Amino acid sequence: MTANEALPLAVIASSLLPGLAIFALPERRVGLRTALNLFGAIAKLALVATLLAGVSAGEAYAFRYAVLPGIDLAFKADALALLFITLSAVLWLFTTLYAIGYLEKAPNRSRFFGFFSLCVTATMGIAMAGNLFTFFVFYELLTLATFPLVVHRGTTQAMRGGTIYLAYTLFGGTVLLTGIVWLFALIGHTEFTQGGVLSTRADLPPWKLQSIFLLMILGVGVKAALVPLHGWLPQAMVAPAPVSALLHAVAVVKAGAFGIVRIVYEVFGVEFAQLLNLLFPLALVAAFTIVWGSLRAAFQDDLKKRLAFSTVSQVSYIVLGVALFGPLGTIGGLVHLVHQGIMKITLFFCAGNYAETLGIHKVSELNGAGRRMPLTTLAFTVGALGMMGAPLTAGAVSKAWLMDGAAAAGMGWATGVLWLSSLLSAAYFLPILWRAWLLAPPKAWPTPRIAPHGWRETAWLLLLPPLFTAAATVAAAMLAELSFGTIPVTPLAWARLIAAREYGALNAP
Amino acid sequence: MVWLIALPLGWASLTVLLGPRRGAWTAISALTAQLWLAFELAQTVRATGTVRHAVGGWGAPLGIDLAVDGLSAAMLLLAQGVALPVAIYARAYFKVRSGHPGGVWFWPLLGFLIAGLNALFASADLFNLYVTLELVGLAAVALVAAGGGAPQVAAALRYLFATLLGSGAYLLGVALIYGVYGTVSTATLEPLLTVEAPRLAWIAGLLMLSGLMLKTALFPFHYWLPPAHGGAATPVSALLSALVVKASFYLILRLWIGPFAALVDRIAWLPAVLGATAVIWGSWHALRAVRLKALVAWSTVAQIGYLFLVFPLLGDDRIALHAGGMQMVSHAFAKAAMFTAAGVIVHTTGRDAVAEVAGVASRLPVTLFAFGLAGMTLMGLPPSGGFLAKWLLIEAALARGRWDMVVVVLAGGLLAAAYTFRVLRQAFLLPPSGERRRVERRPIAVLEWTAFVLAAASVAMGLRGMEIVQLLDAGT
Amino acid sequence: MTGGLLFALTGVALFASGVAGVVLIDNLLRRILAFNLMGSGAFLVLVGLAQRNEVADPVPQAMVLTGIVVAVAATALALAMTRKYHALTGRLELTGDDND
Amino acid sequence: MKRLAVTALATGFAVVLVEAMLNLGPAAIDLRIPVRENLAESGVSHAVTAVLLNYRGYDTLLEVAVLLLALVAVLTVTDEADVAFPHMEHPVLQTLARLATPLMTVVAVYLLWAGAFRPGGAFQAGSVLAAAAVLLHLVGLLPGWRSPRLPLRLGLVAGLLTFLAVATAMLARGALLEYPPSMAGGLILLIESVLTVSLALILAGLFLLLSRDEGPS
Amino acid sequence: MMTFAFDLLLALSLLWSGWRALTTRRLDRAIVLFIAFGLLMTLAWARLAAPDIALAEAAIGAGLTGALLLDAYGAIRRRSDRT
Repeated sequence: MTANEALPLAVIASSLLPGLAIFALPERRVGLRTALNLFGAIAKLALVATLLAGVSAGEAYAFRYAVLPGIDLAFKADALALLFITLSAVLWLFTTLYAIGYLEKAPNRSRFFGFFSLCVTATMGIAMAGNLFTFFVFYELLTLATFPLVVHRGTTQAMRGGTIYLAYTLFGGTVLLTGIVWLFALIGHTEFTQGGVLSTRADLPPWKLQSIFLLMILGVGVKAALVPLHGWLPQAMVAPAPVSALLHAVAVVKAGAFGIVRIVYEVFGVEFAQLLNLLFPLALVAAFTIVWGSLRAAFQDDLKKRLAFSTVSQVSYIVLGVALFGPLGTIGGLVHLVHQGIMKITLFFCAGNYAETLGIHKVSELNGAGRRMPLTTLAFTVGALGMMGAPLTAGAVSKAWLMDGAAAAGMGWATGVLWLSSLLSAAYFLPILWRAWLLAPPKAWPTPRIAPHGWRETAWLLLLPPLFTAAATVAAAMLAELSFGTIPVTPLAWARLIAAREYGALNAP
Repeated sequence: MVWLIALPLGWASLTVLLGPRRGAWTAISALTAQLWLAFELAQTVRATGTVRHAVGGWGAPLGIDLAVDGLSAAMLLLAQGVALPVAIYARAYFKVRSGHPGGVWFWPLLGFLIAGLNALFASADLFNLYVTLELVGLAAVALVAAGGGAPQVAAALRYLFATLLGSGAYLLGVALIYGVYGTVSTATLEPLLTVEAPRLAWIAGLLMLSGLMLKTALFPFHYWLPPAHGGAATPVSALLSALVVKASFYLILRLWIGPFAALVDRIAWLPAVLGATAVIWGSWHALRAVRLKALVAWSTVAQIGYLFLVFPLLGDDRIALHAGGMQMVSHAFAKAAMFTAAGVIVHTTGRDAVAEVAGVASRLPVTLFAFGLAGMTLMGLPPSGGFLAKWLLIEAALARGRWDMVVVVLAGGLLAAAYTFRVLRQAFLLPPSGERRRVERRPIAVLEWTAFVLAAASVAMGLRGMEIVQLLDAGT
Repeated sequence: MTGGLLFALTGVALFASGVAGVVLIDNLLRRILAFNLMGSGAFLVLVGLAQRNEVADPVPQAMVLTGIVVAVAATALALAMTRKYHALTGRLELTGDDND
Repeated sequence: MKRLAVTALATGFAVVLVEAMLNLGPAAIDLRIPVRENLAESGVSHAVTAVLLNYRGYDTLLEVAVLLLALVAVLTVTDEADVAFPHMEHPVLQTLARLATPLMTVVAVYLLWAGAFRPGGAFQAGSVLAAAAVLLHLVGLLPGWRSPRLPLRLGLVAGLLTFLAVATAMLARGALLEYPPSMAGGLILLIESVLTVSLALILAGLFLLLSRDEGPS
Repeated sequence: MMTFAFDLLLALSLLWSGWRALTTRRLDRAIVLFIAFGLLMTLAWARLAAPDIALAEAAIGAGLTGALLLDAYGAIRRRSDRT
């Protein structure tokens, strides 16, 4: 096995092995468990860095293992995979730190961190899947590994959320499987290839390909929370804050979105998908989801639920970007995959801080929170502004590219949708900021748990992660064009690299 | 190969000699040797094709032939592979429950059961197969009855009459076959049994197959299974669900693709329809079962249904056969794991109602993990062996445009998920206050980990699919 | 019509009535009788059909010897369980309630 | 309703089967010829015994296993009850039984020895011995069994173990149970004699074990 | 011809005794009928030129099985009487 084969496996192992070790650990071995977690997270970052350098230099990292005749477990760390891997690896580190602080002295932490690592492993697998078979394996693994996290609190309410979550995702998985096996039966393999495997198979009856596309999109659409398959996401908010942060801002929903990207670009091929008239309906669904999610968000009083619906809306930016035929849209969608992750995780961290520190769960309880917790609220503000697409935030960058893409693709209406969603997100975020900064705090907070120490308004490990991610949100916009020599370091630069490779000749502006 | 039959016969009689409640280590060490033998045999079969042995040196049709091809080798490997962990489990199980009547003569009965299974998988002679069937059947019944209580004895009686009826029909079939052709050697019969076969041969085939279906508890012949498997002592339930029903199914498959291949095409839809019904019916009852072990037993009824879906799909591309083999192997391990895990839960909490396993997640993590992994295989979720079986089954169905079967398979998977998570979500719930003070037995590591090993094996199948398929294809 | 064939036919009838008995009769002892009839029927078919041309055939005869012994073993076990069941419940019929 | 359906089915099945039997040609293979031809090497001159212990000896091996299994099964099911009391204390019957027993033993030995060249053999001999034991029990001269002690257990398994030992010993020079023609007769006789004892004990045991789980009559 | 008539008679009585063993009301009678059936089987085996089976059937089929059945019947009746 060469180094180029070993690296993808190492990336998987760097979270899988610590995870398994943690399961075996007795509850009280806090120190060792923390060490394992951090070691895994940092090791993974190091590996990812190597991969980034290699891939931008044109290296190919791939590994195959035959499971059945004609069916391989295949991993490939290409540019697209790395976009997702890097995002998850970085945010995993932050979330781990956050979770350590958040779950201090909580029961069943071994179980929690064990499954947490499994989720990240699954995410890595999804990102590096070299064919639909592998993709499906890890896609379902993600479902299974998240369930115990969603129901971690063990309350009947948590159980209800978990059950709904399972019902949706398992159903989605079944539909997806049908599509995959059907495709396999048609063409005898399920490989992902640059430009799409089907683009060369115009001989196949279109209706079959169209129904396969439908099945697959339905399958991954559940996790991507496309309306009307989004029902599970708000329910899953019963999970502890770190879970909502990483899984429902990054891992799970992004797995769905990422799946759509792979299916459109590397199974069907974007031109071929356009040829089969598959992109326009997809764009419509995405647009509808964007608007619907924003609308529902505006009417939620529960803070996490509001964020959840905002996620529903924001994730579809990615889908929309993919569905906009043309490199600009692609860049917009891909870059949003990263930007939305950073911004949304910030918001969830902050929501968690409000809940942990002051016991605030509802928007209506946020009055004056800014005075008690200025830093958290600052971070929240940055994230919220980003979501609205305000200038100097990552949100602005992705939105700009998306709009250009829409224009280039001659889909003017999409631009309208984006504007509308910006207004709506303003409508549901600004009141929060207004309450938090400008209104007078109540005489007593709901259930204050953590007392302030000077300017440190809450526990270290709760405070630092959101500040980092908030900073990243701004940085991603300021330094959008930055790159070290040939190695693109910002999400945008990387997205352009991918787009350039996907659309081959015509190089992205 | 011969030793795989002689050895268990030997240690079975030896444990009789040793006396009541003795012989655990004899059995375990012998089973270890057998596992190694089976492994060696599988290697040989993969390398050199079918291994034959003419008992008495006469050779068919005068004598009895043993023949082990890929399928048989896989089953032999499976039998030893499941039996060894279960034996280790049983030793600990009957040690902590020294009063359990099932433990008195458990080891000899186990020995005869394994001997019967191995003899069955190796035999190529219809009448000899009848004797092995009886050996397996009576041993299984005795193991169930050993439970001692009225429910167990009642279940055992039901089981006994079912299995006797089954083997009776099989025997009559053999009698007719001998009457028509004057031989009972499968190898000799294969060329003789053509489409022009006299009607008596057809009737014989139907008799044998339906008798075996009764023994396999295919819907609607499943009535005897849930009480028997759900009521017996845990190690017994594991063995029965994992191996005994598989034995008669193996024989059906063997006859179907062997001697009766020419006759069965036009009735292939029948087992499939029954199988589909079994999938739905079994899952439905599993969803409604009150007792944990009853749930697992009903799930066996459903999973058996899957096996029978393969018959209309059997063809030159051996996908359906692979699916059947994969399903047999992974379900055997998964179901053994599930029963053993359930046994641990029942033993430690002292409750056996599904509604009462709340809080197990934090008290028996290993066991619950085992249960979950086994569940993965039953649901057919990746990366388990059950998933590969499901995949192959769907692939085979699509290859023949049988969308109805695809739907059944997928629906069955979702139902399996439903009843597995019925247990898991209960387990994750916080126990109601006061539960903590309930008197409980201490969990025993051996029990927990044997269950886990079995479950892990059922999942690992998913990564060793290649080897299994190659083995199944060997010697054909 | 030869004697062998005649007994084979008798065997069929016995088998059929035996099966009907096992399925229909609730009394366990009687069910055991029915099972034995079934077995004898099958044995008669085995030998009778093989000897339909009136020439003794040792192979099925040996098989039947084996079969008889197996049958008595099964009968003994069945009786043992029936007696245990009666001792425990005082009943000779299986009722539905001990079913899950 | 069910009764009617089942009866109808059974009858219909029987009719179809009978009809199919009535027009049936000759069998493709006739095993009588090879049985006769190989009788010389089989070690016995009586065809049935040859089939039973040589050609298809493997069946018989498993069959003995089934019997032993049945005994163990009965042991598991019948719990440790007291020894049954003799049913009747009838002096005349007892003397009769006393006379009958040696006679039956002789018959058994004859059957065993005759098996080699004419009807008879281990099973018949064993069952006659067993019948004698049952008789003795019925007239109250032989008590029912407790769970068997070591010597008895030895007697029970001796048959199977010997058979198995001989069978596997043959692996050294060929297939399982492949007797060298010269020794076949001796080996078969050895197996049969041990079998006779074990079978007698097992068959008797089936009865003596079962007849114990009842209190005084 | 004569022999065939005998066979026919034997077959019929086999069927009759077997049938009665299943249907007769009293259990003890049924068992006795079954033993009779066993003895008739012995005859049948003899007619089928199968003396070995005849011996075995007499000793095991009719003898031992019959004894087992009677014994079981007796035990069960006694127990029912006691309770």
